[in-house]
Amino acid sequence: MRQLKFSQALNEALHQEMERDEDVFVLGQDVGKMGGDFGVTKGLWKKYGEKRVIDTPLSEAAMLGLSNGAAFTGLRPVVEIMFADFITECFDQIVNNSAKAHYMFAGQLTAPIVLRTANGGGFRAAYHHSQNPEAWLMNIPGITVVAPSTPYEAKGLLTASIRSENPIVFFEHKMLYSTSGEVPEENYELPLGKAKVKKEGTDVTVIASMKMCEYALKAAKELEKEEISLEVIDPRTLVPFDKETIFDSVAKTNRLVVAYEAPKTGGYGAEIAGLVNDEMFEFLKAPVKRVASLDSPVAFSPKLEDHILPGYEEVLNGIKEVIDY
Amino acid sequence: MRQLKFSQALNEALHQEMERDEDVFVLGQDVGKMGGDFGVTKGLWKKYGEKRVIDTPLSEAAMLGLSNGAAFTGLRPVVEIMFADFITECFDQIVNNSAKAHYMFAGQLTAPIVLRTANGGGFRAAYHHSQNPEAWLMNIPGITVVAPSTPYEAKGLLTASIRSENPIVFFEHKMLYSTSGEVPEENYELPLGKAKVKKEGTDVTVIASMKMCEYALKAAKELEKEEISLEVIDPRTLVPFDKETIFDSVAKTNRLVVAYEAPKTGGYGAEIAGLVNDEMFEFLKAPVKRVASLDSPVAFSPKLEDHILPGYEEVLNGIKEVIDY
Amino acid sequence: MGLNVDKLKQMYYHMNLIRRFEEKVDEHSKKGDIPGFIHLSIGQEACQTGVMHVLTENDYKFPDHRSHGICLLSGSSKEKVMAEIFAKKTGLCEGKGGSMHIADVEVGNMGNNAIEGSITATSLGTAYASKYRDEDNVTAVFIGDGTCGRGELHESMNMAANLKVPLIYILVNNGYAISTRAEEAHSFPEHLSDRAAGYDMPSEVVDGNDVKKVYNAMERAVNRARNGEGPSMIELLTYRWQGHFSGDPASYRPGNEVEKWKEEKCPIKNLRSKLENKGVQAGTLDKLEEDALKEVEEMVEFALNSPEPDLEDATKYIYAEKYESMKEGE
Amino acid sequence: MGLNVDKLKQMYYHMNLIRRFEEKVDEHSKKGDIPGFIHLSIGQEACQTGVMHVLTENDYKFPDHRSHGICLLSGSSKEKVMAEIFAKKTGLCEGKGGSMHIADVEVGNMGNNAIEGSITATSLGTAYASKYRDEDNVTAVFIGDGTCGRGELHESMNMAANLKVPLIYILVNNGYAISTRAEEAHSFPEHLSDRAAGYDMPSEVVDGNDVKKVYNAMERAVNRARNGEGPSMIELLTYRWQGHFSGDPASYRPGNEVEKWKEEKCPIKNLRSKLENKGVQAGTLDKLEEDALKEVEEMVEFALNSPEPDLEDATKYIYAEKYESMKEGE
Ligand SMILES: Cc1ncc(C[n+]2csc(CCOP(=O)(O)OP(=O)(O)O)c2C)c(N)n1
Ligand SMILES: Cc1ncc(C[n+]2csc(CCOP(=O)(O)OP(=O)(O)O)c2C)c(N)n1
Ligand SMILES: [Mg+2]
Ligand SMILES: [Mg+2]
Repeated sequence: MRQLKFSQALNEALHQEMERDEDVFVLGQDVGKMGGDFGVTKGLWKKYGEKRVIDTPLSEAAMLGLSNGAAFTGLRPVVEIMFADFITECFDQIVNNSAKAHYMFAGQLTAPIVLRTANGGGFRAAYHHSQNPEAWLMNIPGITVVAPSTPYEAKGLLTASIRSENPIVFFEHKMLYSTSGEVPEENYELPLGKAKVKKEGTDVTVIASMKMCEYALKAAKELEKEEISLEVIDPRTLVPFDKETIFDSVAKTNRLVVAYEAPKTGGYGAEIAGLVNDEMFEFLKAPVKRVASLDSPVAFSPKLEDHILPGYEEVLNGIKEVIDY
Repeated sequence: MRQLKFSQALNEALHQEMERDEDVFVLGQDVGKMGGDFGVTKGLWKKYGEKRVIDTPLSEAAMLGLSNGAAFTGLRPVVEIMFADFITECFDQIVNNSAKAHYMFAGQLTAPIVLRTANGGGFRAAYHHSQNPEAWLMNIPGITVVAPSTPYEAKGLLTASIRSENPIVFFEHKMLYSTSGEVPEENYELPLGKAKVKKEGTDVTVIASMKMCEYALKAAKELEKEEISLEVIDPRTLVPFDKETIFDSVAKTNRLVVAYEAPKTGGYGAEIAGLVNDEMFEFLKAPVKRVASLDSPVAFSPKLEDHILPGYEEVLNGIKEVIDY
Repeated sequence: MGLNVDKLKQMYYHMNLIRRFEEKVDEHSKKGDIPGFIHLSIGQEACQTGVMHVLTENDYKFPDHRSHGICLLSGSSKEKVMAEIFAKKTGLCEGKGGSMHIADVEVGNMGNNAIEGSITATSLGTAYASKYRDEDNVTAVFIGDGTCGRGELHESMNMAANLKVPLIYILVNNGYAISTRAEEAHSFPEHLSDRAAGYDMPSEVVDGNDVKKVYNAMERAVNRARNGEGPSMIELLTYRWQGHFSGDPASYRPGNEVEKWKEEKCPIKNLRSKLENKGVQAGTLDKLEEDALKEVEEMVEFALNSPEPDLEDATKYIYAEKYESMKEGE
Repeated sequence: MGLNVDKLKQMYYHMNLIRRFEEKVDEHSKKGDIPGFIHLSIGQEACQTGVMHVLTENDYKFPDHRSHGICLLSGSSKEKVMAEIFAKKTGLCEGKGGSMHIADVEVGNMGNNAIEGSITATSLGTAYASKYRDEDNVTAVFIGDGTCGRGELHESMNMAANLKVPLIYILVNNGYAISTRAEEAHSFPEHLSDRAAGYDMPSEVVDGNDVKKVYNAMERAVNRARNGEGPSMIELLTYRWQGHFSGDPASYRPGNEVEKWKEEKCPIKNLRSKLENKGVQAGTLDKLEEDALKEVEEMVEFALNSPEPDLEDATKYIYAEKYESMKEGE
């Protein structure tokens, strides 16, 4: 099948959805003429004009506000926040408006926005261009957080997100943009709220999304040599996540590793560890291991950054620890 | 000993610290002439004048910015954000500036600010005046989150927070403001980063802060009748929290309940459950039970609000569940 | 469209309706029938009435926290407005919203939001939607003087003017943000709305206690917006008679400031004398006042007699669309 | 303080120093010696030089993301500026900060921050500290035209003017925010800085490629601030010759726009011909240029030869004060 880059897959989803539904429009800094900082919105402005592709000023709060208000009327805004670190600038609109509007107005309106944003480290850009802020969004009922790890999923999940009635924060790990993979040409949706077993196995379950998923799959290959069988699950939707798939897997393997790139304390894996402890207590033969970043900001120096962030080695070692427990 | 209300204890801490150290100043909406929305800054403006007590406009981001910048020069700003829900409006300054400044500039400056804010439900004020946003702050290395549960602690912890070199978010549960308790007249500090065993016990550990601590202590009394002995721990500092005290207790009781008022998923207790699962796995005789809010926004109707938020009954039942496991 | 006597009489009725509504809400808030805290608009009825008479149910409205009058005049079932404030199942938002979060999307009330100023950002979106769909409805967003401190207002005005969307900022300047006077915490040349010029946006300052002037200024702004000439700001100078919320003693206000406003600038008295000058009988006006009271009393009856929400609805509407993996109730 | 020839020669040296610095940084960024992405100020040297020559080490400076020139002229050890950009242990922030997060508190460089506009809020605090302590130092904060979209700027200007703090907004208008021209995404009357009037704040627009004009405007603003007359904004009209970051092809720029600016408005050529007109020998000026290059080459040497940070420092400085309960390294 045809190969596309992750960023091209996202771009194709946008093209196809804008073609399919004229209520879909795109806004963000430099998404028009320039096609986006990472090229994800290329060609849209030329094809659909400035009504449907808005180059905004540096006004993250207003960009989200505009998106929410337009969504309230039934439009389908896709708003690009250039780096995920900048959601701090529009956090109120996400938390107090997008996530709550449907509930507080008793279902009278929905906020079907998609906030696309580039997260993650490894880009050598330090504190304000490297964070993985999914944990900030985990304690906010009403929000959906989606995070693809391959070009195929990037296209299918973005398509589903645009079509969803829910407000969605869509993370694009910036170190994945140039990865390649098979992507069908026709448009398609992948289910939201559903995890994907990327590799079946029997000995240890590894939950890993985005960049971490690659490490987990690599570790699975490596450990096969030692006849250890990993089950690798990509949650795909981080919030609300698919408990069933996780529970089924842990019921089988009795061992769980959660890998995530954000700081360990209070991160994504905390909830999974807490939940599995609670609901799968009798199944666990070892404590749930979290492989994550040091509890530190992301320093500029590549040497320090690589030390702070979890890589393949850390994932592999974390898995071994759980096996050896 | 003399009794003070929670809000008066806070007020006394501010008076004494402003008296002691002329670098301490206060800013916020209506903190001056009016003495604050909950009366916590009463009398300061009259005594210290508008240089040290600033009535600000509705500009949460600038208020935090001003605080950070002033703190960089060695001043000690105490900034009141009227309701904790509004930290969404200054989230960038907290996350990307207060929390990181010391680290990213390699220790050249510190951001010794105290952000005081009223959190929590039960006030019948719904979505934007009721949240418990501590979980939003748990994945941000560098920040300290403090939360007293009695007037005595309110004064001692606020005093310590003002004197600390670290940026601190200080939660004041709004349903505690009018509770009373013994408070010494002289100024005193209570240690940050240190949990407090509020009641010793042997059968179940209950971790509970702010309003939940009251419920836990009440449950302890109730269960004494059934000869069940609870150990109640108030973390006092939610981030970074005192693992040792918690681990010591769980080593003894082998059973843990974490009670918190925020939505259950991704809340404060997720990290504690995850951590205890990881480091105290062999000690646990039952899964860590989390008693928390439903995963829902806080509705306006008191009937619904009371249903959504955890109360004494829920705490008691949660504890019984762990005992009966 | 001129303001003939009939229209003015209708406005007179509406201003009385708001006044009575607020008085009743104040009463029942203090009695404990209404949960939470409540912001009243007594003294500001001309602002709400003048503005709302220009708008239709097709226009998008974003009320602020001092919202009751706006909700009442949007075209909603008025008793459902009252029931919402009483946290009843029969309320516009089934008792989930309350005074600070009332929407009625059918009639273009897009909901208020208790994070002050955030609706200035949200309202960009409905205004953009009108432009997007080439419809001629406009969006009106209400803010107070204190709310002018918020960064979102700046972002909104800059984008609104750049995108030339049909958005009208109704700046209800009642002189105070809780206890803080506008000039104590803000810096501006003569008027707060002079800032509109910095965005190349027209603005007007009018007496907010003169319903005709409010109406006319609003009409000009709406006409500009409907003609594709973009956003504007109108600043309405007024005063709230009560404290910030029902029960606030408002001791921060100097001497006889309130009394002066009550005596010299009551928007209802003001309109009444105008109508009398135009030859409307005192009896006719008295009758309108009585009718208003009666209508409000019926709303209170309705609210008091309505049931509370059902517990099983507590977790309804959290997600607009449920995922397959979600269990019931989530 | 006038601008005599000696001072102008010093400025000439500094502008060359910045130019050479940026060229070297560009080179080593493209080579891969410098991690991350880098924003260059070639073409904008007069803005940075003119402003910095008015300020002293006691004044607080908040550079923006296009910061190198500001850092160089703050009084810091210049090789440590370079080493920081190279992520070296010998850098001003021990390699932890990099181009977008360089501070040198000793000389009043309070650090830049890669969340555009957030320093407009932070800078309120240092300016307030000067007022608080009754000191006569001022704060200068740098922002670009694109950053004028941020709500924090509005909040900052409103509060700064209300509190009358000694804060100067240096609006470096180079016409673009990445690919987006100011007039494409913003709405303003003639100039972006005209908005200052809405806060009752003085502003000036000057040719940002004429270092004398920049200096003089800055001097006026600083004098106002030191005299307790509060904040002002100066808008410097200029142009960046490079793309947004080192490596950006900048194909969004029309035709020969860059060439025109290079030929007609080079700030260095401009000052050179002024100095020559004042009788300074070409040889003297050439020598200054050579010296600048040499100085920069030494900085690069220093940076290249410096060690990387130590791994054990990765978790240093997370908390300024450690709690008893913390284990080592946390
Ligand atoms: C972002 C935010 N900050 C602060 C508050 C608390 N608050 C509610 S109303 C108000 C005063 C608003 O004043 P103004 O805009 O003049 O409206 P008014 O109450 O006078 O009608 C304040 C400070 C809030 N709700 N939201
Ligand atoms: C809050 C925020 N939004 C967006 C960005 C991404 N970004 C970095 S620089 C820039 C353009 C800034 O333009 P301008 O202020 O004119 O400065 P210039 O680059 O022209 O010097 C953008 C959009 C950011 N860093 N921070
Ligand atoms: Mg007001
Ligand atoms: Mg620019």
